[in-house]
Amino acid sequence: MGFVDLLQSIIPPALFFSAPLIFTALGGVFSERSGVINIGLEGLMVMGAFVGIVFNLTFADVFGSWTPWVSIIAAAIVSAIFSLIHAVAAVSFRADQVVSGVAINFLALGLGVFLTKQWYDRGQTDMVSQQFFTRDFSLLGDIPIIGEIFFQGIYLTSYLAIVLAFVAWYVLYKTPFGLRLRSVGEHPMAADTNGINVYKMRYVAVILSGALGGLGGSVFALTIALNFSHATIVGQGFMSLAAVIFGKWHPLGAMGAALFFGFAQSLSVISGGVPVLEDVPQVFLLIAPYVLTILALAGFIGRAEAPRANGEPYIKGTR
Amino acid sequence: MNTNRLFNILVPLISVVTGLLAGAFIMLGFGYNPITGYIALWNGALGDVYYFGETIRQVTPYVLTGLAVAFAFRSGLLNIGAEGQVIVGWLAAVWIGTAVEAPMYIHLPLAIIVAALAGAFWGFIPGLLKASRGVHEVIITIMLNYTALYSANAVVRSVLSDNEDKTPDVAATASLASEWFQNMTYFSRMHYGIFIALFAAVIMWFIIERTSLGYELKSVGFNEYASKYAGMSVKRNIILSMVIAGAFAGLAGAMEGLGTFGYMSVQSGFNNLGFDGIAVALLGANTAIGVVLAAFLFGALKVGALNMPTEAGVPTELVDVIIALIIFFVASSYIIRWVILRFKKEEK
Amino acid sequence: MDYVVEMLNIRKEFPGIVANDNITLQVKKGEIHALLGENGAGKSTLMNVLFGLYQPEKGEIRVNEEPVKITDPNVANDLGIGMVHQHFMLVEPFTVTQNIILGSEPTKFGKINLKEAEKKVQELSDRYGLRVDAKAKISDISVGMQQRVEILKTLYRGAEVLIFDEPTAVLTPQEITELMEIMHSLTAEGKSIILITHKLKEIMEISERCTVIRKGKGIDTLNVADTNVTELASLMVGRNVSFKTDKTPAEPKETVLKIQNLKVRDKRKVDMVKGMDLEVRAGEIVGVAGVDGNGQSELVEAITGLQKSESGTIQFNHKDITNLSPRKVTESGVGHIPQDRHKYGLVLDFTIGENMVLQTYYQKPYSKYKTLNYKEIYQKAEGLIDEYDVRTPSVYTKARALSGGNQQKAIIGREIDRSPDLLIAAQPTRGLDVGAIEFIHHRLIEERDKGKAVLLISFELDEILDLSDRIAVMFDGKNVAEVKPEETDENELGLLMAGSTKEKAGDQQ
Amino acid sequence: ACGGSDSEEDAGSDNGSDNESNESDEETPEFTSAMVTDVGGVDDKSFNQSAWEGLKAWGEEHGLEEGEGYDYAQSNNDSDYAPNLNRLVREDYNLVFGIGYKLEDAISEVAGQYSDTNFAIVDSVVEGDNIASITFADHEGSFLAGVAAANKTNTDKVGFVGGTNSDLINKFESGFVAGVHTVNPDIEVDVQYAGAFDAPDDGKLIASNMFNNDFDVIYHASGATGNGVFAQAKDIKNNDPDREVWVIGVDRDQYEEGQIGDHNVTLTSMVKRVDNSVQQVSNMAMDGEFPGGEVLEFGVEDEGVGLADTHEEAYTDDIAQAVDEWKQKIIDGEVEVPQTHEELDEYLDSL
Ligand SMILES: Nc1ncnc2c1ncn2[C@@H]1O[C@H](COP(=O)(O)OP(=O)(O)OP(=O)(O)O)[C@@H](O)[C@H]1O
Ligand SMILES: Nc1ncnc2c1ncn2[C@@H]1O[C@H](COP(=O)(O)OP(=O)(O)OP(=O)(O)O)[C@@H](O)[C@H]1O
Ligand SMILES: [Mg+2]
Ligand SMILES: [Mg+2]
Repeated sequence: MGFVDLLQSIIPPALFFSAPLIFTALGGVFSERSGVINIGLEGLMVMGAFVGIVFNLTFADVFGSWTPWVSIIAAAIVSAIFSLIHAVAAVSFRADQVVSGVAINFLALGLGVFLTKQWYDRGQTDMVSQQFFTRDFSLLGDIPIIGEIFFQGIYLTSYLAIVLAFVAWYVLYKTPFGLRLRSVGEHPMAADTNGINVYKMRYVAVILSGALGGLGGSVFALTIALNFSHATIVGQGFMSLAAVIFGKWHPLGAMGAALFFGFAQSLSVISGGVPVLEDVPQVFLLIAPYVLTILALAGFIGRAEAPRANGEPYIKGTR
Repeated sequence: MNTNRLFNILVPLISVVTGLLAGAFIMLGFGYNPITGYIALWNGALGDVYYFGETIRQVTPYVLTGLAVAFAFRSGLLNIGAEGQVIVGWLAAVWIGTAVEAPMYIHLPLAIIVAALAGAFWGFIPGLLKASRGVHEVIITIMLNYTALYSANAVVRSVLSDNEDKTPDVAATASLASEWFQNMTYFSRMHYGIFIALFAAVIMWFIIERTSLGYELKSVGFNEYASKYAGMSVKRNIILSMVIAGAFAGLAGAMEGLGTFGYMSVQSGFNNLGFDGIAVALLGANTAIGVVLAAFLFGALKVGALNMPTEAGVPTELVDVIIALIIFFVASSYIIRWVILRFKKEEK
Repeated sequence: MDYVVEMLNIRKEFPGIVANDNITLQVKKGEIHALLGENGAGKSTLMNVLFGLYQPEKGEIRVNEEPVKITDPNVANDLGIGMVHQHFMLVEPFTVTQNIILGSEPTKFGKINLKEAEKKVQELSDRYGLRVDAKAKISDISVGMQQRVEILKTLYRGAEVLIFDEPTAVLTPQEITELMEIMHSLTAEGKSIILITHKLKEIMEISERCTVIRKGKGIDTLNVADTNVTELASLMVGRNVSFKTDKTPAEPKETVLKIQNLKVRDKRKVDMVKGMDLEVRAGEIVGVAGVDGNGQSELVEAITGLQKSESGTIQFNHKDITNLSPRKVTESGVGHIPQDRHKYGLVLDFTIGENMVLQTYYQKPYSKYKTLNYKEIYQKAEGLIDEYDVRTPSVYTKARALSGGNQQKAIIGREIDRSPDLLIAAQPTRGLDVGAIEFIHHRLIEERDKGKAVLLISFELDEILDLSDRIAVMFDGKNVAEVKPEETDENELGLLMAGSTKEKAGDQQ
Repeated sequence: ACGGSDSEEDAGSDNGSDNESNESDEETPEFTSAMVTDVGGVDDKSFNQSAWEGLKAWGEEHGLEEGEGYDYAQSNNDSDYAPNLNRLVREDYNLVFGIGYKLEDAISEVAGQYSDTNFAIVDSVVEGDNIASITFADHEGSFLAGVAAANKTNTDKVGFVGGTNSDLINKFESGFVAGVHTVNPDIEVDVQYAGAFDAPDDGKLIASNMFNNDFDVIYHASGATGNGVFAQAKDIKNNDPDREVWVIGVDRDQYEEGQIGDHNVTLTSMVKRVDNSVQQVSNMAMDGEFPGGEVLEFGVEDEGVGLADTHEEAYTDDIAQAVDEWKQKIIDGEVEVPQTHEELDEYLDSL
């Protein structure tokens, strides 16, 4: 296989694998930047996948080929509402945020499968008829080499994810909203004395993470799994969380990390055709993303500092 | 002092009751009879000695993973990695159980100890990285969970078996299975491991509450600067804490490998013993006794749930929802305390 | 007379305690009004009420004669009330400008207009002579500048009334002088200031009127011109207080601590101690005077093993203890009252009892075969809290629940009780009221009289002058001068601390 | 619930006396049968579902009621198998099926404990006088799938996607490769294992790579991982309806999964009639002819495995004819379909 062919068989799959991780990781960035740890990303993705699929199955006739788009919006909205539970627990009830996140994971999966059984009378749904499809981008796709690699057979959602990462960066670092959100995660009392409503900011951030997690889950379901069951989302949320930390709580960093994971995953599957990798036992390629992440954290970005107030409930009037 | 102790008992209790109530409302909402549902749950968990035995069988690893999370928690570390530590412990136990030939008094302890060591090693990695490089233990343990899962699968398939989905059974000399328990409980898989789990709980209590090591671990958990000032080695304590936590989880793996199953099979995903351990630790307020009680509750819920579809038509997932809600309520203990205080005030 | 701010009969309760009980505070336009009271008297609480952080149970607040409800800091800002908090409210990874505009950011098409904001901040800073770099990161600037950023924050929001909660506790003498000038320039522009401080001298020096509160109750409001330090102090504590610490001349004996050509870097790998020499002998108190950031913290950390030194030697009782671990240093007989009691001094979530054995828990009788003996531990703690007058409900109370003064007394008790040959006391009285200060000073002198060596590091020149038998001035990581307290004064010390040589400093006298 | 102390004896007798008194107005069925699913559940659109359909059909055939005469217990976890089997035994079912090879240990253990109850395991062989082992000639069916694939491919490149690289799935692989090469030894066969049965993302990645490299027919034996294979094929079809990409489904007719607009990418499916086998064994047991200790292999001969012909347009008469030809040869014993890698190598050498 030539190098370009190789890239062409690795990069488009890497992009579609990464997109759900990017969405979800951005959600994680918002939440953690505001000081709320979100281990519940996995659960938010589960909820997103569940809603995305159920909505798609129910309204495929109504929305036609727009169904997947409407479905991911619906999933984002419902997951945002669902994430309120985490917000209430973590922000208002001063719960241990990690634990509340773990509970979110249990709850989403329990509810998702429970409701699937109620509504479909079995443990998994049918396959959707209106999924996302890849497309070739007419002009860009014609560019030699680059066009083939980056603009042919790509999901629009992959680009949406990347664009959203830049939007998130802009919002967090260039707008008053972003400045306030970050201040709440670093020093909530300082923000409070500056007249910023810490609780409101944190609620908004967690709800955003719900919406983005919902997007991630539903995009995964509607591009890859095409149905919902207990095994639809298995670990993608945790991968996203890893991307958040690997990416140093920065939207573009998180995106980079998610792309890296996608690349590693893609490589591990495609390896069969790659001369050097052909003889490597598959297990090494399977664990490569995780081991590489560990090594990277240990070697290069060990000093990554979490937002200072991350994980601490803010209690008005104490320091 | 007294009110504090009262809260420590009341909060989990209220959480459990509220969680079960919420479960009842959900059942009502979907047209099930909650009473029938809970009777089915009860019967399936404690209805007769067989189910009781199965419940204890489930409680056994829960106690150990609960301890694994709670122990690390006490020194300020979040051990999300019990999941992976269980897997490597399980693998190690089965490895020794199948590969070594020795009389029982050597074989069984050896298998158990090696499982604990394997888990300890899996805890050592994040501990070391946290101590020496300041890397957040949560992310490392998550990564190690997947590493353990895939590696163990590969080992099971290509080292411990001849390209099969499971290993051979461990030798009888390395088995925790107890004919005595089985006869008593009509062939439940309850095994001697429960004694190991309870003993481990005593060990945790003793270390944390009674030893200078426990004092150091707690101190480091609360304030590493002050601990350093006081002459403690923060790094050593972080590593030690993760190592001991990992050993507990590794033991949980041994319970599965030498007790419940007697072999290890290729696993398509996590068995959730580690994640459930977080719930157990939390409900148990990260204390040894609390962990034992919480493990019992969750074990009973999980085993009893299996009986709900057959006897009451309720999907088993309802129990997952209930467990999730219980975790929420315990985590949000602040609000429960607040409510209790309000009631107390009004009484006066 | 016009009052800009009036707080009438304010009552504020916390669970189990009345922090403010019927307090009245009236501030005139253009005045500096001091608020005085012991630790825990309720000063911060009262100011937090005024600033909208707490809601009072009873009472009325008027601003410019109008009754107002200050429901949150936004309202306070709108009313022209700004607060410079005791603990700075600054977001460290942000720049000065970002901190100042936070919450009221100028925007252009939804984007923060940082350029314009920086310009405005710089202008404001220049106008009041605050000398702040608008683009610097908070984590990179000195404590003094951080405080000026806090002041800028209030000015940026158009504050007419500024509250300063213990602004001088963290400042060097020079910075304090500067702050006072800034305060004057503020009042000159018609702004009013409420100043909380424990330093009576400062009150006498700068404020027009003073309101004293004690145990949550308002005691009196006086014209500063008509009163004196002694009266203020006795109003505040409810009894007479002596200021001059009585002590006999020192009788220094053999050398206990000998530091030679020590070099230490801080955590960011910047040289902080650059060739320090220092000797402390048994039976004397050596005070290290110096402006914050001249290497004092690193010096203490190097002696106690918390920080590795690059070169040089530290000898203790004729043994080399350079780069030993904190435990080894402690065991060899060094006691350390750390500068930051919350960070280093205590494990706030441990009980008082557990905190009392923080360095000795592993030794007999507290531990045997690595097993703790809680009976012994709490017995010991009981003894210490009695002896050192630590006011706490019990030894089983979490350290967190104690007031700053009592926490400090607990630490001092613990350190002195181990009867170390060398006691290092870093900022031992920071933020404490006069009663507590008096107690702690007595204890330090007692140690000296028992023949122990005491190394005192303080930014408070009064304290240095009062306690020390010998003063070492630390500037730019070196011991630049050694003087006798009776042969010098604040002025000369201040100049030495700012880098003048002894000769020059003497000339200027 | 069951009484504790005498339940062991209860288990064997056809109807315990206390049962009768409890449900006096209902007639207790003479013979009852139940099954325990593996973690897939009775609605997995596959194996467990097929088994349950068979059991239901059997129940209806004999006028039994669900929950009385026939029932199932769902497993959520590997550790649930034994308690579920136990539960059903203790509810006095005469015959208990374990669906899937994952239950082999549990069946072996529980069957040893309750020697008076009959057990059957699907897709595995477990020894024991009261155990019937039901297996399928997956290799034979896969061989036919290979024949179909070889006849369909335009590029002379076909792919195989397996779940885990285990003996069971090797059987599928070997049969398939043998079938393809029997038709045309020059066809390239790419064999990939996803490593899991529930990794649609990996399935999709593998399929994407295969289709990119001009492989145009993929046979998957990988459970839910195959969903990813279908997803990728459908995506290609959607973008370019003229392009020929095909998926061969497994276990049951996966025609539905292949539907994309007006097109369908499912060429055929290798169907295993678990339902028939369950029904058949239940009837045998009911008639007192329980094949305890025996291994029943359901092959192409007795329609236990075969190809689905739902997609007539794609699964042309020519293909059907070729498949039928080879099917006959298998039945006649003219070809011995390889089941392992070693046998495959031998077989290919003999071609
Ligand atoms: N958030 C709070 N919750 C409960 N009690 C509080 C709280 N804040 C202050 N208190 C109590 O209110 C009283 C007054 O505290 P405050 O902080 O106002 O004192 P202060 O005069 O500012 O003391 P200091 O000089 O030490 O700063 C103290 O007894 C304290 O225990
Ligand atoms: N959440 C709280 N609950 C109870 N008491 C509190 C709380 N927060 C603060 N306090 C009390 O408020 C009082 C003053 O607190 P603060 O921390 O300001 O003390 P301080 O003397 O000013 O200490 P320092 O200035 O050295 O930090 C203390 O008595 C402390 O116990
Ligand atoms: Mg105060
Ligand atoms: Mg104070």
